This record gives sequence, structure tokens and C-alpha cells, in this order.
Amino acid sequence: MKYSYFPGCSLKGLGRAYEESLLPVMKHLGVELVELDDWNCCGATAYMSVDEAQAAVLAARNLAIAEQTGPQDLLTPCSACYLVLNKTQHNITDFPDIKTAVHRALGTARMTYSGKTNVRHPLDVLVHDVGLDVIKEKVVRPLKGLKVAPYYGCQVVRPYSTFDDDWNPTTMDQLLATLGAEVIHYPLKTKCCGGSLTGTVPEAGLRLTYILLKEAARRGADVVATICPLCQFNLDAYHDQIERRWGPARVPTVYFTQLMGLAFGFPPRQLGLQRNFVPMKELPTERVAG
Amino acid sequence: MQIKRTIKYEADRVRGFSKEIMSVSGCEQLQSCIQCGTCSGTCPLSIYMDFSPRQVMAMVRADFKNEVLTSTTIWLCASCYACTVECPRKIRITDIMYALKQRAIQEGIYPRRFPIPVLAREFSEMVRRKGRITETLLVMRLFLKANWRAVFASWRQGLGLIRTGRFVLRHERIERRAELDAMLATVGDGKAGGKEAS
Amino acid sequence: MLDTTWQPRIIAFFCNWCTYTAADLAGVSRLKYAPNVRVIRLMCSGRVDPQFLLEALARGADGVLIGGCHLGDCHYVEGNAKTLRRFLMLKRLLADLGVEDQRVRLEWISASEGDRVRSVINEMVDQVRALGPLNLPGRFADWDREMTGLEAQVRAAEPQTAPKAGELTHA
Amino acid sequence: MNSNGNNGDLRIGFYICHCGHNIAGVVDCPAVAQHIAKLPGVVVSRDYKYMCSDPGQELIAQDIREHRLNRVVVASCSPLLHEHTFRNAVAAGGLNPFFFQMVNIREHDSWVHTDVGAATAKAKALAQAAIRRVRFHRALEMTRVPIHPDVLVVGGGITGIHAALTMANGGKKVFLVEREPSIGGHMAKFDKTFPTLDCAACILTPKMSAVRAHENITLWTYSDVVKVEGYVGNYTVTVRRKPRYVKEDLCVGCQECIAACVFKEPKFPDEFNVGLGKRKPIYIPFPQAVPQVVLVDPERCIQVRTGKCKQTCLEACADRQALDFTQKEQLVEIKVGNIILATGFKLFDAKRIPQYGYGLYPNVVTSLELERLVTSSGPTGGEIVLKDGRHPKSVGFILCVGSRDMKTNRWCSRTCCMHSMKLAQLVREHTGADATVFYMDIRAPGKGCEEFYDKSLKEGIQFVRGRVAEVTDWALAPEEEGKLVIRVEDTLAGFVRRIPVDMIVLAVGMEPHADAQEVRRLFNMSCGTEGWFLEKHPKLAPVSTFTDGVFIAGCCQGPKDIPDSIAQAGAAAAEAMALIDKGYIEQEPNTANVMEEHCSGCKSCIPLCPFTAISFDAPSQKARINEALCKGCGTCVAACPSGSIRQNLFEDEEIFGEIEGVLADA
Repeated sequence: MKYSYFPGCSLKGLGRAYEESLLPVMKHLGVELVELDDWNCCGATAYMSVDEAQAAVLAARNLAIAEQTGPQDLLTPCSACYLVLNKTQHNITDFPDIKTAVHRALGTARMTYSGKTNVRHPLDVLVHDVGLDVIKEKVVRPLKGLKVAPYYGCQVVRPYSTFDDDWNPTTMDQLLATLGAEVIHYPLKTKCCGGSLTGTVPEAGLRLTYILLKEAARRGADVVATICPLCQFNLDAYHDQIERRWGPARVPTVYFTQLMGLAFGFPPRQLGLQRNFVPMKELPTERVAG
Repeated sequence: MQIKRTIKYEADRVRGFSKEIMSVSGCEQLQSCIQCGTCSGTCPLSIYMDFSPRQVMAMVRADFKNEVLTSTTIWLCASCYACTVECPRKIRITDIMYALKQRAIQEGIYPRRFPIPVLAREFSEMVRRKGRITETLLVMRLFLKANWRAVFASWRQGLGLIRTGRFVLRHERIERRAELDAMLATVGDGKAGGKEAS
Repeated sequence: MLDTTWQPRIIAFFCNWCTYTAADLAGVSRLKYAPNVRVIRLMCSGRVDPQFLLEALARGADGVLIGGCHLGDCHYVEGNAKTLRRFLMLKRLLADLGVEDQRVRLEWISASEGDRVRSVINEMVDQVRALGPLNLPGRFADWDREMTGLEAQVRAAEPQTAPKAGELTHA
Repeated sequence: MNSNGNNGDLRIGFYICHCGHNIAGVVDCPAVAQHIAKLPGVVVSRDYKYMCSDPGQELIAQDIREHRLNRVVVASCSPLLHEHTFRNAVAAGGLNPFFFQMVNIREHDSWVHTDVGAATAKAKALAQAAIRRVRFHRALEMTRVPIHPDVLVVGGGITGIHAALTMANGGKKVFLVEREPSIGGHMAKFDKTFPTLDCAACILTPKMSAVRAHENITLWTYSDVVKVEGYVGNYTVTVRRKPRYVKEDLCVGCQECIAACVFKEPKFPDEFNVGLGKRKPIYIPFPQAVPQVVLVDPERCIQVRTGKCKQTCLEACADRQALDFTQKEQLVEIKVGNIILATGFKLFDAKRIPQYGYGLYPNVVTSLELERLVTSSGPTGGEIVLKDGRHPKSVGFILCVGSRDMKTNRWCSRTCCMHSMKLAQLVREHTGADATVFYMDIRAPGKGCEEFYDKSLKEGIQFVRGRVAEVTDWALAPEEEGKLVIRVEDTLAGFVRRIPVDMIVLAVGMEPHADAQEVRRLFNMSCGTEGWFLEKHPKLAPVSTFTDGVFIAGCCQGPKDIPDSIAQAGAAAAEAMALIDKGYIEQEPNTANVMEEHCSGCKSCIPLCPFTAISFDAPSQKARINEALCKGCGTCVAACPSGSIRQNLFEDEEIFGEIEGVLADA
């Protein structure tokens, strides 16, 4: 199995632990990732607020590179990138004006795009291409007794429910259960974490983060598993401020790939787990073993 | 007690504004809005907005351009797409919010001391120059421009980032910047955001 | 000889039970569509004789649209299936004659699909407009030659159709 | 080349209708009339405000007499609407009504175009086509088909019951076929009916018994229609009677077999109580069921499944011997002249809107479930209780669940506003709980309904205008602990609210049955895009279909309340009886016939006819068409390689004439 790989800016910066855990996990499962040549920022939500046509061009350049160099399945771990690339893909087919603008722009670099790139999320690839059976075989240290709140966030499941239900997605639930973890009923799994508002308008954004954490704590979660670098940052980095405003809600938040890595037996440092503000406790299994 | 006159006259409407928004790709469904309030009910941030998303839809449809573009609503949208998915009339509300943000930035009539439009502009500026985003540098620029005091409020976090090795100061950039430049130049003036930057 | 005022002329054969009714529904719903299509009502799309189509094109139509009930929904059980068979054969013939694929079209539109009447007509008018005039009467010299050949072929296969095919040439 | 010589000189009268502004607003009618006046054979060409009015029709008749017209063309609305009107007018003038052709310039022109020039040009072209066509018309006679006097009613809900009783009272023999083991439909499950709050059972059960007792009604429950052949006046219908494992004529409904069943306690979800109650494998659907006959659930009964039961039920039924485990499915064929479909609706599956938590939170129920809880004959004896047995202190009613929603069903289900208000009133009456109705728009146009809305307001029911975004079980405030929380924008007050309640009632909408498409195929009708059966005309023929002799009534045609359903049932019964009492139906003489002198006997037409109307006459070596069997589709005409089959009303010449006319430059 071979995929093009679009890390996105976050995975090179604040979300580097995501990449640090994703790459070894994928490799361990025999999935080959080819980083997209000279990829650029997807445009994200901020760019769309400024100029929609330019945002489409930014995303389209990446889609076009993937189509040209192949493989045409483009693995996109960051939720925002996933949404923006997907949305551009849809818009190019749905709206002739956007298609024209994009083609004109790509033409300046003698590039074309015929719409063949498939934007894929690692969760989708792991559950549907690799398969839970294969993953199960690799589990050497089951996450027994670890209560995990599966948190999908918004932009992977909305507005296009590509590989999972938009209201009650279950792929990560299945994956975590395969790792041996105890997946708790977490009805907030697709609620918004506040996005960039946690930084810009904390009184609004941080409260969303707080509710997510509080509810995870109330339902007895040891850890929140996330699939998005922004969600991870929001749920991890603001505990001080949250505590000051509303009281404690101290549940660590890690990437689902980090949990996979642990179950596969990688040492925590190799998975970037040391980068958390609120560190995850050592695995109960380790405690039992040691 | 301060009182405020809230009546609107016909002259307050900017005729053609609703048409303009509805002509944006995917936004024509706004015509079907029945004001049910699902968008507001489902929006995690509507509780902080001066006008609820539903009210914004009504105001757009009635051509109240200035009222909409100066509202905090459009800037509080976190693009979680909950409204778009839940809307019983299949209105792409998030996309309408984008269309409104773009116009607010173009016309420079967004709320002044509000950091979000600044973030959007700084973000696009960095992408245009480097092709990629370096988040920590972006946030620093944002704080400097919007609210330098916030830098001190967040010092603890900054330290945390440095401690966890996530504070990146080296600019991420792409190789073929000229290529990207040329592409972006074909759409718009390549300098969206423009002169209201101050 | 570019005529900017040229408007495509399309003849439509609609079955009484589904597509004609759907066109009525489009009217009742006040849907707006291009005014280039003239509808001829038949009881069933199965009544559409290939001759009708050829006659229409020979008399200057730029396109022909046939509308019937969805397969399985025919008021007469399977008239539309017969139409489909006939239509596919006719298409091959027309392709040989140099009539572009998009000029003749067969659509299943049920009585409730007024909106589809609109979209199909608009789409077809756009396509035919893009192709430009078919102008068969104007190209009659060529046609006569080709039709004589066709006639010979048809006569060879089914001797009885000859008198009717003859009509086309003197139109 | 045609025989128009028989009719002497052509004298055509042309009339274009303004239809008020409907046509004249877009088509320049006088210009069309002037244009047509110049065509050869046209003697009279007029435009007139309303051609279908009495003076308009009289104008045609008068012109025929005065100007000796022998052809008439009217350009107005769709022939499907007024062709017969103008044919009558032509006949009134003393001319054979088939010397008439209609041009549709309203539905196909003025209503769908805006450009006056283009629309007028189109009207001219279409009119020209008719002028050319009509010259080939011939004198024809309507054909008459006798009507079988018996009627089939499909569906035994209140609509089917009323239709059957109406016709049976009028002396017609009626077959009433119901899929479920009892008639009564949805109405039998209701406690009270809005807006009068009269008891549903009190008004329904007498009618159910009347059906059972009526000498003119043959009632077949637990049965469905599997095959329909023939046409108006002469349908042959095959009904499948599923085995009840009980002989209907022997069972008296004493229910001792149920008591004796080896299952001591009811164990299986009870369909009538929408799963809220339990029943045994042998059961009677509900106490007032008609017929009062038990039945055996083949999926649950040990004897049916394995043949190894002690069969205590048989012992209990010793004397009567009504039980019969050898019963098999039966196919019965009946002949009827007309069919009325009253197959009703199905309720929306609330699980399709996951944000309301149906199926996840036990105290989220549907309106029908609450209806069963309110009813004194229901599973709780009329007590409204939560799943843990407590009484609710607050109940929220969410409206438009699966209605007015482009992601599920777009239509308004029409009854849920009133139904929910009724339930809210009953909840307040029974428990004193707070009731809050969450609505988008209150739709109360029925008689007495607005007054009922006012009564609800006065009784203290809260109304919040806003479509509920979600129902959750997580608390953000102390009063929300242990409750279901509704998040909604109160659109009239202008802010988002979180409202904790104990119980949530989802007003699930109506939708077509899952098998509506198969049923409509069976009866050769159309469905709208939504899946409701399509009426012939939304205003003028609301219970007729495009298939003559097949009528629709009640909710199978679209959501409606009980009064409207009953009204349609009566209307459908009247339409069917009108046909029966006339004794025959006139049919378009659009049959095909073989011109024997040209037929080569190639037989290619014979397999094309789905009605086996074409046969091969061996002595003459020619094909022959039985006009009584021919339905007039014209498929054989188009296929005949020698062109020796013709179709009345759709002759080749007539259609070539139309093609020529439509393309002749205006």
C-alpha cells in the first residue's frame, strides 16, 4: 500500500507529535507514504475568509501535484487540510466558475487537474484499506483498562461525510477497541473544539474546549483521543486558563496514532508523547507488568 | 438608562446585496430559508454572537449589508459546519459566512479591535509570501498587531511550547514560490485584504 | 454565414401518459425553459416511427427529443422498451449520416418529473445551439446521394419500406 | 395522397383562447389568429377571452353551422384538460367530434416562457401543425366498454372503511382487502381525535363492525393484492390470503386458545401497541379487532416453526376446531369494474434524525407511542410514565420530525401540529406536567383547528418557535442533571435556550409506504417524486388517477387528517359509483387496424403487442387486430415494415402533417 502524503503546516509545527506518531505506525503496518513534492499550505479556513478563489487555487495546486506524481490517494491527517482539499475537490466539479478559475491559475505553471486525486484521512485508510484485522495482529501491548473518549471534532466528518457518519462516526471507536482500549460513550465526539477562537476569543472558544474536557472527565475518560492537530492543541494547551475560569477538567489529549504506537509497543518518546502539556499517565498495562 | 432607536428605513438597505451573496457558488439555497433556527440552535458559538446565524440569514436576504458586515457573528463562526449539515433547507451557511467575511475584509468594515479578521489577513499574507504557515510566528504577528498585551497573558503557553519542543521559529516555506505567486495572481488582485490593513 | 439570430428548432415526441403530462406539470408549476422545442403528442413513445425522426430532421429540425415513461412504467407495459431498441439502431444510422449524437435524444420522464422536462430541454437546447444549425434541407444535394445509398440498403434488407423512405427525398 | 376528398373542401375554423391573462399575457393571440387566417383552408380564425366558457363553446358550434366548417382547431390549454369539452362543442355544432384538434399553448407555451416574441412564434408553429394535421382527420365513434358492477377497495383504514361502506350502502358489492389482520388502520391506535377530542374508538369501532356485518362487503384481512389485469370496467385481481392458521368462519374470538398457549406470559413485541406491549404467538391484534378472529404468528409459534408443540391451544378450541396448522397461503381471483386504493401511509422512522436521540435515550418517544400510553386500553392502562415508572414533570414536543426537511421528507405532514397539541393537552390533563411545543410554524387551517390552538395556549402549554437542534443528556447547569436537554433557538425571543425535560415526544411525519412503488406498478399508476400516488389533476380530479377505473383516497395520495380522508373516501366512492351506474365507459377510438391489402404476413407485429390483440389469420396469411383488446399504443404501427398498420387519431399522415406544420416557417 502506497499513498501520497500531505502533512500540512501544523504537522510540521504545533502538531509535530501527530507526524512523529503517524509515520512509524504507518510504516509498521506496511503503508508507504510519499510526501507530496513541494506542497503548499492548503489555505485553511482563514484563507477562505479572505479570498475564496485564491483559497481554491492553493488547495488545487496540491491536488494537481498529487494527480501528476501519484499515488492519487492523498493521505491528509490534519482535519482542516482534509476539509479544505475535499471541499475544493467538490467545488471544482460542482461549480463551473471555480473550475475555470482553478484551471487558469494552474495553467500558469503548465499544470492541469482532472479531478482524480482522492483525499483520504488516515482513519479511513487504517480502518478501510489496512483493516482492523491487520491492526489487531500488530497489537503487542493491548490498551486494557484504558478508558478513551473518541473525539473526532468537526471538519473530518462535516460537511462531507466521506467515510463515516456525520453525527455519530464510529471508525475511531472500532479502531480503539481493536487496540484493546475501553471506548466510552462520548456524545460530544463531533462537537467543535473552538478552532482558532480559543486563541483569538478565549471567552467563547475556551468554553467549548472546557465542556469537551469536563464531559470526558465526568464520563470517566483516562484520555481523549483526537485526529486533528488543532483539536489536540486546544484540548491540551489551555488547561491553566480553563482551570482558572471554570475549574479543573484535567484529562490528557493525545493523537489516536500515538495510542496505536503504544499498543504496537513503541516507546512513548518515539511517538512524541513528551510534547503534551498534560501528559498521559503511563499505561495501566505497563504498571501491571512492571 | 441609555435608549437606542432600532427602526430601519428603506434607505438602510443595500439593494442587490442578497443577490450578490446568493450568486456565490453554492449559496443560492439561502432563498429557501424558513427561519427555523436550526443553525443557531446547533451552532456552538451562537451564544456569543450579537445576531444569531438565523438572524444573519434574514438580514442578508433583506439586504441589510452594513448591519451584517459589522456583526460579530461572521467572525465568531469557527467553520465547524454543524449548521450546514443540519440545515433542513440544505443552505450552506458556513459558505455564506465565508462570503460575508470576504466582503467585510474587502470593504474594511469589520469590527476594529477584533483579532479574527487580522488573523485571517496575516494568515493569507504569510501563505502568499512563504507558501506555508509557521503557526508560532503567525500567532506572534497576530498578537503584535491585534493585542500586544495578550503576549504577556499567554507567556505561560509560550514557555510550554518551548519546553515541549513545539515552538518553531524557522520559517516553513515552499521551493517554487514564484509558481504559486503566478497562480494566485490569476485570481483576484493578489492582494486581497488590501489597504484597510492599518 | 454566422447568423446570430439563429434559434435551434427541436421537435419532441412525448408519450401521453408520462412525458406529455410531465410537460403539463412543468407548465402548471410555471417552470421556465427554452422556447425552442415543439411537442407532438403520441399515446406512447412506442408509436415513434423512425420515419418521424428522419422526416423532422429532413424538414429542418436541428434536433429531435423523444420522451417516454421510465422502463417498467410504460402505460402499455413495454412500448418504451421497443422504442429504446429502435432508437439505439437509429442512432447508429444517424451517426453514419453525420448527424451528431446530441441532436437526437431519448429520455424517460415520468408524469411527476416536470423539473426534468425543464432541465432536459434546457440542456438539449444548449447542446444543439453549440452544434449550430443542422440545415439538412440546405445540404440536400449531399443528402440525396446518401439517402439513395441508404434506401438501397434498406430495400435490400426490408423491401417494403422503400416507398416511405422515398418521401424523405422530395421533402 | 389522403382521402380528404371524402370530406369535400376543407373549411377550417381556428380559435385561440386568451385564458384571461394566462395565455394572452405572453402570447400575442390576435397576431396568431391573423397568421392562421392566411393559411389555406382556414375559413374562420378568431381569438377569444375564454374558449372553454359557454359563449366560447357556443361560438364554435355557431361557426360550424353558419360557415359550414368541417374542421376545428382550438389553441388553448392542455388537451388532457379540455379536449372533451371542445369535442362536445364541435358535436353540438353538428360535426363529428373527431374533426377537431387541440393545440396546447398554455402548459407548453405561455406558462413556461417569458419572451413574447418567442412564445408567439411557438404558438404559431404549433397552431400551423394542427391546421395541417386536421385535414387528415376522419369521422370516428367512441367505443363503449361495459363496466363490471363490483368494486375492490384496497386498505382497511378509516378511508377504505368509509369508501367501502358508502358503496355497499349504495347497493354495490365491495371486496375490502387489508394487509393487517384487522381493519382500523392508524386511527384504531388513537386515543382521541383533534380538534373535538372525541374518542377515536367510539367513532371508529361502529364503522368497523358495520363493515363486518354488511351483506354487500366481502372482507379479507391479512391479505394483499398480488396481480391486477385488465382495464377499466373489467379488472381481474388476484388476492393472496395469508394463512392465519385459524378458520375465520369457525373462530368466535373467545380467545381461550390464547390463554392456553404454552407461552404462559406474553413475550413478543405487540405491533398494535408499537412495541410498547407484549403478545403471545397466538393473539388477537387488539380487543376491538375486526374480524374478531385470532391468528398465529408463524415466526413465533413453536408448532408452525418446528411442529413439536404440545398444542395446548388445540385442546382449548376442542369443540370448534377452528385452529388449523395445515393452512396454506391461498390465491383468490376476483372480477371488479373499479378499484379504490386507500393504502394509507407509514410513519417516519425517528432514528433517521439521530440528533433527537430516539433509540438512544429511552424517554424519547414518538407521537404514536405516546398515543398508546395515553389510551386507557393501552399497555399502561392510560398512565403516562417514563421508562423507570416515574411520572414526567415536563414533556417537550418536537414538531416536524421528518417533515419540511430536505434531508428527509420535504413535505408538511399536515397533522402533526394539531396532533401534538392534542397530546400536549392530554398530557397536561393526565399528569399536570409542563408541556412545551417546539414548532417552526403552527399550521391549523382545518375547521376548528385555530380554536384548538387557542385552547392549547389558554391551557398553559408553552410554545417555542424554533426547530430543535439537538437532544442531549449532558448537563451544563444544575437543573439539567438527570434530564434530557433540548437545545434550540427561541427565534421569537431571539436567543438560544437549553431546556431540560423528562420526556420528549417526536411528532414523526407521514411518508409513503416502503412498497408504494411496487403497489403503483401493480395498479399501473404514477407516483409523484415523493412517492405519494399521483392524482389525475390536483384540483379537478383529486381522487382519479391516469388509469381509468383506479381511484385513490386518503393518505396514500398525500398526508391528510381524518376529515379530509373521509371526504376523499366519499369522493372516490361517488366517482366509482357514477361509472358503475352509467353501465359503460366510452373510450378513445385510437385503436390500430391492418390494411390487409398491404400486409405481407411477416408477423413482426405479433410479438410486439403486450395485450395479444394481434393474431395471424392463417387462411389469408394476414395479421389481424382485435380492436376490443387493442389499447391504442401504436407500437405495432411504428414497427410494421410495410406500413400497413394504421392507428386511428394518430395516422402517419396526421403526424407527418404536424411535423411539416411545426417546421414550416412562420
